[in-house]
Amino acid sequence: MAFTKILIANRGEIALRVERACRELGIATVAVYSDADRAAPHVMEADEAYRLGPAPATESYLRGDLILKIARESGAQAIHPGYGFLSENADFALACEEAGIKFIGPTAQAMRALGSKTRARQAADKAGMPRTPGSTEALASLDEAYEVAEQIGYPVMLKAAAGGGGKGMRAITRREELASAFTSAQSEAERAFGSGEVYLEKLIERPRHIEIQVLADEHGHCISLGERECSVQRRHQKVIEEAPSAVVDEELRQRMGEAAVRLAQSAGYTNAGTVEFLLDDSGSFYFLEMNTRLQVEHPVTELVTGLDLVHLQIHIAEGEPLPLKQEDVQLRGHAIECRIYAEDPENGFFPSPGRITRLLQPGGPGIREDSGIYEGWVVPMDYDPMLSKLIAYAPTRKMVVARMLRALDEYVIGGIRSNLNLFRRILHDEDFRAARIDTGYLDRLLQRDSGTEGEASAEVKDAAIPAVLGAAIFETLRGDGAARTAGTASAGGWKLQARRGALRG
Amino acid sequence: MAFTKILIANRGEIALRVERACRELGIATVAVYSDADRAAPHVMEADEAYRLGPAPATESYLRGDLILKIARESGAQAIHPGYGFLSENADFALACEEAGIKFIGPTAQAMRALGSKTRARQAADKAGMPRTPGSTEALASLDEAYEVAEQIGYPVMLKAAAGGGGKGMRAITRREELASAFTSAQSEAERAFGSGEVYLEKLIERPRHIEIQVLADEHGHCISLGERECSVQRRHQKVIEEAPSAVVDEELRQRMGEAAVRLAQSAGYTNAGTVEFLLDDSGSFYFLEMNTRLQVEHPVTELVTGLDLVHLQIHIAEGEPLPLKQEDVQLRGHAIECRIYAEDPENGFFPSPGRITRLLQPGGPGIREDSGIYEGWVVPMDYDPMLSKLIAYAPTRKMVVARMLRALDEYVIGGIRSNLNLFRRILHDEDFRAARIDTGYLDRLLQRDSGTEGEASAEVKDAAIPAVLGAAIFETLRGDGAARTAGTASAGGWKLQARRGALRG
Amino acid sequence: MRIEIEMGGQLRKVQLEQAAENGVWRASVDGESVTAEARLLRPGVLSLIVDGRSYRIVLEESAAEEQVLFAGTERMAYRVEDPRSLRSRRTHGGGTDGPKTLKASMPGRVVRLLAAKGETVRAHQGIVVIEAMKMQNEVKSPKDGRVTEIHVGAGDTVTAGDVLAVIE
Amino acid sequence: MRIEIEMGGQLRKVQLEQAAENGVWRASVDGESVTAEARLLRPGVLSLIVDGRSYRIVLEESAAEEQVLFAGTERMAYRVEDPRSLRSRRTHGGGTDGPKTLKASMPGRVVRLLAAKGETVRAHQGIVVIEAMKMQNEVKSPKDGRVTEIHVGAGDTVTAGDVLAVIE
Repeated sequence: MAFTKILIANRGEIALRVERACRELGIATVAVYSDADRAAPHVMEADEAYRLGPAPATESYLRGDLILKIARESGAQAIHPGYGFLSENADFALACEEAGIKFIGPTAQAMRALGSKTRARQAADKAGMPRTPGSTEALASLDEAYEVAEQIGYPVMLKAAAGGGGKGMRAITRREELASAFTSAQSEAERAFGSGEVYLEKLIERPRHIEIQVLADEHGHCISLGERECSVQRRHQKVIEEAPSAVVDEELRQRMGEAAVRLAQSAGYTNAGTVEFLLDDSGSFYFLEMNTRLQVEHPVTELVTGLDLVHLQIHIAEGEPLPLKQEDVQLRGHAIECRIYAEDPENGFFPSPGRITRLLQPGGPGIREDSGIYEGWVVPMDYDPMLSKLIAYAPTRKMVVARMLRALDEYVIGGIRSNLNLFRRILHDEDFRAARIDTGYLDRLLQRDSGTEGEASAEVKDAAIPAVLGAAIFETLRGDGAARTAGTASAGGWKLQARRGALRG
Repeated sequence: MAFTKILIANRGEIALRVERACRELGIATVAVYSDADRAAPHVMEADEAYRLGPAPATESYLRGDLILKIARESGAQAIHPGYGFLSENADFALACEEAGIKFIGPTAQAMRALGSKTRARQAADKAGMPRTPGSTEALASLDEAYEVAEQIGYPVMLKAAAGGGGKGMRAITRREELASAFTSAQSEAERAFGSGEVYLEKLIERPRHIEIQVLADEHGHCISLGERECSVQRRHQKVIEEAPSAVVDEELRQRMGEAAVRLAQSAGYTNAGTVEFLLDDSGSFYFLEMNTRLQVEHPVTELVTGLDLVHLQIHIAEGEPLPLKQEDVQLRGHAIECRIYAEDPENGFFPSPGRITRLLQPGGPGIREDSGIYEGWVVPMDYDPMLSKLIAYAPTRKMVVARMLRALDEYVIGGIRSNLNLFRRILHDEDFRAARIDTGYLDRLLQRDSGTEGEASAEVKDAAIPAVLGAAIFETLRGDGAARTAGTASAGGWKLQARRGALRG
Repeated sequence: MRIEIEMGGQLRKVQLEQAAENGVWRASVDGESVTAEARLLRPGVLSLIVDGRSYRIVLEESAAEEQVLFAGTERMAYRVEDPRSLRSRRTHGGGTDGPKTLKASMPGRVVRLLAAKGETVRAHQGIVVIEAMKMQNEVKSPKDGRVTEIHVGAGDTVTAGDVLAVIE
Repeated sequence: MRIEIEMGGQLRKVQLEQAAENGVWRASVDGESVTAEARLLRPGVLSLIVDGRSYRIVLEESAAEEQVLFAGTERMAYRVEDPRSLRSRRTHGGGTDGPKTLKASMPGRVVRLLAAKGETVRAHQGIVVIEAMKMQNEVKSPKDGRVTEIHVGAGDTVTAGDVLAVIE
């Protein structure tokens, strides 16, 4: 069935990104919003927009019941969940099915089979796919934990089956640490996810995080679209992603891709999904988990494959067969993504909500921005601090790093703090440039650099005189209010006009 | 020699685009500007900037002597001429050579050999490349013109050898028209180019304009990067360009590419260049002329090849060999470019310089903008009315047209008139969508549509109530100045603040 | 507040009132009741929701009597007839009788004059040639008459709205 | 015009004068003469050319005493010490003696209080926990002392700069 109207059950850049895809496909869009988001771009750019409730997600974007009601009343045939919020909620997917509204993603059944980490590990075994050694079911007791740990050997990792974002996760290097870690991980998981189920796996040292994008239609076809390298993480949160990985060759890509496709097919998976792996020094890869939705970092795959994943998601949900075969997937060039956050890296990564008083965005060759902000937008304190995704494409890794740095130099966000400078630091770092990265890389860089922050760079000294002059000129203009209003034609008397005229020429 | 500093002898979007490339390559940039361009983006984004003179191009961007002086004094090793202005001026290229400053383009000699249309036609013959039947030298007399015309058969085309932009060009369908056309074309060419040299060629009916991008290094290697379809023209000026052409298959692409490479090599051509062809109904192609510079429409080639032409231009000028061979060139997907002009299509395409009071620019997947404007920029009356180039990429032609329409819907330019709506009209036209286009297509569309302009579209009627409401709300807010200043935090008293607070929530 | 707005050749009577809630306006347009939810995102950019439908209304800044806005992608000129508005008190254009001023429709440079002071001219006859962006445009007489004043000479720079000549 | 600007820990004396030409400023910074060519492209965005070098100076809008600008990509905080400026007349922070106010450094919701009114606290001890964007942050005491005032309670929404408590 071809959709004529889709409801987007999300906010921010991803809501806008899905709206753009719908518009390109001639499909009308329905936006939903909380009180904090009435002035958000995804509301204005949609064809229809309906209020959900107050700012907290539990009263708005997590209200599946309200969202389904709006979908029904507005006549939307499908719901795109984006990422986060309800995107991996099997109950919501099921409620959509029952309401006769297509959930753009896998079935509730496939989501359940792959959403729990322990069940996904069982599925991996069935699909004959390498995973980290360890348990595939919840640990029944501390004794069982000791037993498994001895079997696979320390160091080990305790993880919550329902986990995400590093919660309920503990690295254990020696037997003595296991008992207390077991108790605390269980209770943390219970609090965070409503399930205290934890399991043990072998800790892979200095692994890379490599993930495979898969697409499966409802006719049994499934393909992989190459890998993404997501090793640059802070506290298990991805910061920079790229495609392809500098260490994955064609042969490894094929093996990982085949494993990912096997897993997806074994669970009857449909639509877009991502199979995450750890890759160790020796080039062995281990299944980590599956994300049963579109990922934040999907654009890097789009740039190297030339495909549009959201278009494909919609076509698949409409019941269309995949328009391409595995051998039609061509990878070309290199892409990189920076997740721009409202946070202050120089101050413990404190979040920094508030009004964006100044915004200069980059453009030009090889630059894509998936943004959910504008000058004047008040970044709400209620959600994830992601402002925008800056994505660059170039023929080689070296050139895409240079291009991203160029774009970062053009970027200014004023009024709130952002992590723009963090990206500059990483992209200038020799280890990053040589692709010597693993999931611990960024934490090491941050620790190393914290010692050298006192030194002013040559660039700062260079800019000192113009900066002081600029401040003095702004101050002079501020006296008559011109600094703030000189760009509009409406303000003030002739004296002010004359002064501004001189400035603007 | 690796350059460390490059002067960009141009303005607008192309100056900014070259600066971005330099920054990506770690090369410092020197901008030059006229008095009309002091506040232009290319000035602020450069590392150094120097004034050339008053607004008229003859006193600024065409002052080769001044530009060379600035290059020498600032220590630039090379000059990138962009397009237009001095880019095809062989005397300037020679002056650069003599001053020991590298001109990023072909040698003066190659430029002379291919810059004159008659000499280029001779070169085409030498390279064994099809061209339109007709003379290859200036017509010495009207008698000779009659003779050539009889030989090739009417209709014929009179053209200025030094021509461009449709000047000195006459289509002649019958013998009786030749005499007066000959005299007027000669004098027009004399006035426009300082040379009255004209020649005759067979008029190709309803041709497509297809051009081949070539790149040649200084070591004898030359490759072609596929074609661009530029048939959507108004008065011989390109309006929309795309790559690939819907009617060029792999075999034809290869034949045209080989012909273009042969021509370039026969003249010892180096750097980027474009060989223009006419393609007739039967699939035969004829050499038209060669543009010895980077073209406005180069981005569509960049998007389908994944390459960066300005990077490659700079590498070639540095003496590097081409980093890829013909067989490495992979075309993928479809790209389209709209040239956004400050002109009023509803009013005879009158130019529309002035202040841009409002600017909303599109973004997101598959959208690139090479822009030279910002909100508040005063578009000078002294130059070409091009504001920006909007370029879209997608897997198929159908999808890239939909994507461009989506981006055009996001675009708002206020304060001056633009041709944004013209693109919407073209991209919705059935003939364009079916790729039934030739160089006369747009003029026919404009004539056809002028009859139906009175009808209001359904969309307008839809928007009437919200538009009236919006006007009323703006007017209410205007009373206290809030409509203009509500985005800044500085304005006015508490009463105004309260009202605005209500609006902004 | 009552406002009359002329848009697309129609005069619409609008009654507008801000409700207690944030950004909600109760309005009637030609007697039809409408509730609109409005947010000014930044100066001149309004997000409007009417009956669940979302609109982007963008005001083009102008000091002129005729305002322009974009409703979505539609460019619409309008004139406010609010009696309280200063702007509407200015005299409107008037008929075809009486003296008519010839105004520049865009900034540019005067290239040449096609008629001299005192000359009799016909409607649509070119009077002044202005050049901008490499294009020349003729400003034409709005009516049959006589050129009584000429305010510019060749080489002068003009901006949009400048009076070039008067035809009586 | 004379202005004193504190930037990067240095106090710079600036003498500034607009020359007759468009946008040209003659200045001296700590006695060194500089000629700058400036254009305000739009509010808060300044294109500055000094000795042929081109700079983009972007002012972050703020009502606070400390201003922030970006010179290229460098974020720089500064304070204007111009005696004519109203803002500098406000009392500055002062030393470590006397009462100290504890301010919210960002908008958020108060999750809980870690000290009660009257309690003795140590420097760097957490006093109030604020949550924003799924992260919790402790606002810490600037000195050893006693909590004499508490202005917020759990569940309250605060904005940056709000006084949370006073430590004496």
